[in-house]
Amino acid sequence: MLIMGIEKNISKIVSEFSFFESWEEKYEYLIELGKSTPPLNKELKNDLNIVRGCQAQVWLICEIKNGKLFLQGDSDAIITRGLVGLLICIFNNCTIEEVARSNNFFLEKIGLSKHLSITRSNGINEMIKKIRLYCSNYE
Amino acid sequence: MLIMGIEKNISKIVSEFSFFESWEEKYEYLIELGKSTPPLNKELKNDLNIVRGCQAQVWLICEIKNGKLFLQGDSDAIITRGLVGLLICIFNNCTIEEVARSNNFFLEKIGLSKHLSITRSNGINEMIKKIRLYCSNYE
Amino acid sequence: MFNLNQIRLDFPILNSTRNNQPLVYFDNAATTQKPKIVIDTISDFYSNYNSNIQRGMYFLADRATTEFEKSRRVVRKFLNAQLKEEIIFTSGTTQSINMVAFGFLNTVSSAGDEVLIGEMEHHANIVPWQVICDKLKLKIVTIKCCENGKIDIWDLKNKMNSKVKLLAVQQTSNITGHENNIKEICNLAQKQNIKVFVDGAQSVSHKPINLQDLNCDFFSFSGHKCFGPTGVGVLYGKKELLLKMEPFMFGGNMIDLVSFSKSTWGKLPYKFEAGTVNIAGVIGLGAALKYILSLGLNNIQKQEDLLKEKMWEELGAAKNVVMGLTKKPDSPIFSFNIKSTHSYDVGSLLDEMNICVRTGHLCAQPAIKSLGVSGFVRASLCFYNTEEEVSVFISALKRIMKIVNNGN
Amino acid sequence: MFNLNQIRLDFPILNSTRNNQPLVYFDNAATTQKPKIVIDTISDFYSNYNSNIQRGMYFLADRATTEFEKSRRVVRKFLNAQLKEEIIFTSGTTQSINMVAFGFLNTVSSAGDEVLIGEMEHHANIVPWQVICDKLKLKIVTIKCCENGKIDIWDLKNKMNSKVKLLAVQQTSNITGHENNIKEICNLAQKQNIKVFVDGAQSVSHKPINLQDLNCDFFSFSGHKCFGPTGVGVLYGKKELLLKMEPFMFGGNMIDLVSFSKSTWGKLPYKFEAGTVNIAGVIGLGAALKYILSLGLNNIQKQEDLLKEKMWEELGAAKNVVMGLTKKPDSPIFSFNIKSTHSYDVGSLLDEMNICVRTGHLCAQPAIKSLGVSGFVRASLCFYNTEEEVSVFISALKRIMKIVNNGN
Ligand SMILES: Cc1ncc(COP(=O)(O)O)c(C=O)c1O
Ligand SMILES: Cc1ncc(COP(=O)(O)O)c(C=O)c1O
Repeated sequence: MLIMGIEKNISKIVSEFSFFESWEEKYEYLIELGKSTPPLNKELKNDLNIVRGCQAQVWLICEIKNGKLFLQGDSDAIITRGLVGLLICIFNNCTIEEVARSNNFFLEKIGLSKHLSITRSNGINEMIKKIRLYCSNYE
Repeated sequence: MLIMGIEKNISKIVSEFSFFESWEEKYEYLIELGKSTPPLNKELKNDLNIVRGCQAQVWLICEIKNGKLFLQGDSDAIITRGLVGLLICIFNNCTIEEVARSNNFFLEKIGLSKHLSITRSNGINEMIKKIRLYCSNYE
Repeated sequence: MFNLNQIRLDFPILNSTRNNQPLVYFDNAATTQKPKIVIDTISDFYSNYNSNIQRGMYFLADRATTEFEKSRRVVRKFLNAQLKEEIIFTSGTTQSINMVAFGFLNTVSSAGDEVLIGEMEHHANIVPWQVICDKLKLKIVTIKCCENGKIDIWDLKNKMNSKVKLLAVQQTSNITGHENNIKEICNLAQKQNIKVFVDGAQSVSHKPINLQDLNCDFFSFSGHKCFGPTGVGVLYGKKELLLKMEPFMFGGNMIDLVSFSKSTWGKLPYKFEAGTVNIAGVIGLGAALKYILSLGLNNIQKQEDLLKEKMWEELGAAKNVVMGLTKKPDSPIFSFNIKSTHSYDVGSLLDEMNICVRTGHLCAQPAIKSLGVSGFVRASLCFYNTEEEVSVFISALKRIMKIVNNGN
Repeated sequence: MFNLNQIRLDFPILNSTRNNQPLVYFDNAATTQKPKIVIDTISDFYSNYNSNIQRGMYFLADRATTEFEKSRRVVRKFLNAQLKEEIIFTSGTTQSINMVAFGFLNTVSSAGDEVLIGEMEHHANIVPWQVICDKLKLKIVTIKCCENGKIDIWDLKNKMNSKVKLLAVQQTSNITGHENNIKEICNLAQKQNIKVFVDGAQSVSHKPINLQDLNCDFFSFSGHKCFGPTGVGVLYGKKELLLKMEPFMFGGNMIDLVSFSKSTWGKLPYKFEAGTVNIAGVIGLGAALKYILSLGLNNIQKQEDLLKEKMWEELGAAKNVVMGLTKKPDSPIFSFNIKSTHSYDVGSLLDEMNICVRTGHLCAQPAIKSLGVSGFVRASLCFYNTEEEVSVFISALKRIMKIVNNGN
């Protein structure tokens, strides 16, 4: 089987997370990632791009160029912003087929599912759903 | 202290009940009492005389003659009819003061409270309430 | 294998005695007893992860929310509903019916329209419809029941017309134990665009329910009648109907946005779950349904059939017993009277022998009236009852006849 | 004597840990933890005398009914209401409010009339009034709150006039912990014949309530917020008003007579308790209130005052903490933000340290807006919390500030 872009991205992230010994370090990394994610322009933070079901506000923009996904996003909470950054690292530049067929296991692999799967309060599932839905509409 | 009519009646009933060794005997006595209680005329079984809160229908008529209570009553269930008979034995011919100041302890004394205090299904409390209320209105 | 002795050990109360007499609990149609797993699940929630749900960011809230939503999945599976969001948690059947009456009926009807109701329904499936029909100026038309206690299909067909917008009917009667053919009824109704509300309060504990097969529009039941906790129930509705339906209660959780100028409702199913719901109850209900599934509804039915046959035969053979109906029930629910004896007297004396039955109008005054009596003694059995208990019950009735007539 | 260590042993969950960190439960305004006596009371009901209530003739039903009605007496005493039948069991505060909104308001108002609501109310005390006012063509007028978070009495006086029929107001705010002077408010309102509905969801666990002294017309609270079970609550109403009020739900138990031509309602309080209510919940609530009374609300207040002082002082002294209000709360509820940090981030990181708080709009979007923020971190304490936990909490906040700003 061919190793796809998405799997490469995930294993890169997984290996980075594997260095962290405490939850603080993980969050510091996420926050770092959040701070380095380019912010969205104000006019893009609109109702069309909003992701529902998050306690913090999250905006996510998916675009397809040459059959590949390009993500942008932002949030008013820094951890959520970090999550957006994480999703960008994982999904950006992947083919729509890869994305549509991806699953959420990577969250478990990086030891974040436990911390981040808080039902309905945290939008990471909603974000991934939105991304996948977008791609499967193009398939 | 003077032994009042009501107390005499109660101790008579209590002593009768004390002979019974099983619940069957008690109920047989009650049923006997029910059968020997003169039935009410049909036209007296009206909404005015009905006692609410009983699963069986119960009618009760209170009258005062010379400051003394006279009770009549009926029910379509034979045990309830026995209870009406019991109340007649206890309250009939007693002064309104006695009745108004009486309490429900006699039920305990004859070992019936346990069997008959079933909340809201059994109207004995409602019956006694009605009797007492009637008398206290005359006091 | 269905090991009855083993199963009875699951229910703490079944092993109790009073005055040295074992408990014979034949009031299962009023409420069922609870297996230990349900009681323990509730204690576990309160002892180990009690918290409010859905808005908390912390571990306990996450766990409580997860278990709560797991129950929704269990209910969906139990009923074979299509979608999780079609399952709404309520406080019980009564609330479920009120929700549909006050939130849905007005979306499909206008003054002059009609609502059909079976004549044998429980008060809960009559009074809400009465009140809303009065408000909306709709007419209630009652459907006759056959001598077997089921909806008379001919009468139903006759009364279905374009004015009829909804039919409210029970699956199993709490008086006669007879079961309506819901699939056939829904089939007929759908042809005329009539929505069908099914009161499943008495069926869920006795037989498998397959909503996608029955194809009814709404279905409801109570937790406490299927081995679960009190204060919790379920309303199922087809998604497209729930989307149209207005909420019954307003408050926290069910909203999306609130301002003094305007508020908007949240998504399904939350739009119908205002305020803090019975979290422990919902989680306990999940445990109850899983328990039923673990026993197997087919096994349950087999055991209940045994009890039913024995009761039917022995009650029928007992002198002076007058059955409510002359046809054998579908579920082991038996309403009867002892000749010239009030149901109150029978109930009182049975209680002396630690036997629990219900007596009186059984929350269905019109049905009782239609059967021409003023009340019944009802013995309602379920899978944990035994054939021996049936024998004890029959002997008790004979003893009562003796006591009541002794004075004659 | 109030022995805190001993008392904490009454609450199984308080002695739990996660990742070797003890639980710090500061989300008591969302729901409180349950003492063992409440959990055991519920198990005891299900294990030993589970049955439906009020209609059964047998021993179990009698015992369940007796315990159920005992709870009503406990609630009456707890609130010092005048009459037992003024106490109605509901599924929670949210249902209680909906009942008054949909069953009572129309009996005292007509199109064009007004309803007053505090601007800091919980959604549950806003949305039902909005919906019914919209239906009845009444106007909602909001009452400003002072900078101490309480109803502005001047604004209230200004807005009271002969068109105003009802005022809906909370006793204690779930955001600021501030307490309105209900007695004064009722006094003012009564002079103008305005009925007062009091949302007591946040006050009952913190201070003695004396309804005959407060003299409000309606009062409600939830069991789960005062150490009792989920899915149960109370509505108190003055008898003469409850007699006028229409039932909110219809079904079994609440009726007197039912026929297809007409049905009539039962007596108070049963008229408002349709169907099988949360029997275990009601009995458990009785146990919870008895537990509170056994500790003594004065002792509870003393302990909470200690916690409040410490929190107020240390939170106030912490750099970068922005309090929701600049006045010390009446009950130990603290809403705040950490400068330039989203409440979501704070909540997530506190969870890592096994500290439970609520974050976000706290089910009171208009209130949050009126305070000029998009959300809060809310730490709500109660008597079983310790001063040590307050220290742990403050250190945790400082640690969070470091984590969040580290990358800067
Ligand atoms: C057929 C039927 N419908 C509705 C109900 C009402 O259920 P609940 O009291 O749990 O709301 C019952 C139970 O008494 C019933 O037997
Ligand atoms: C002030 C206030 N009112 C009403 C409610 C609603 O209570 P429940 O969700 O128990 O119905 C709450 C609880 O969130 C509250 O804090």
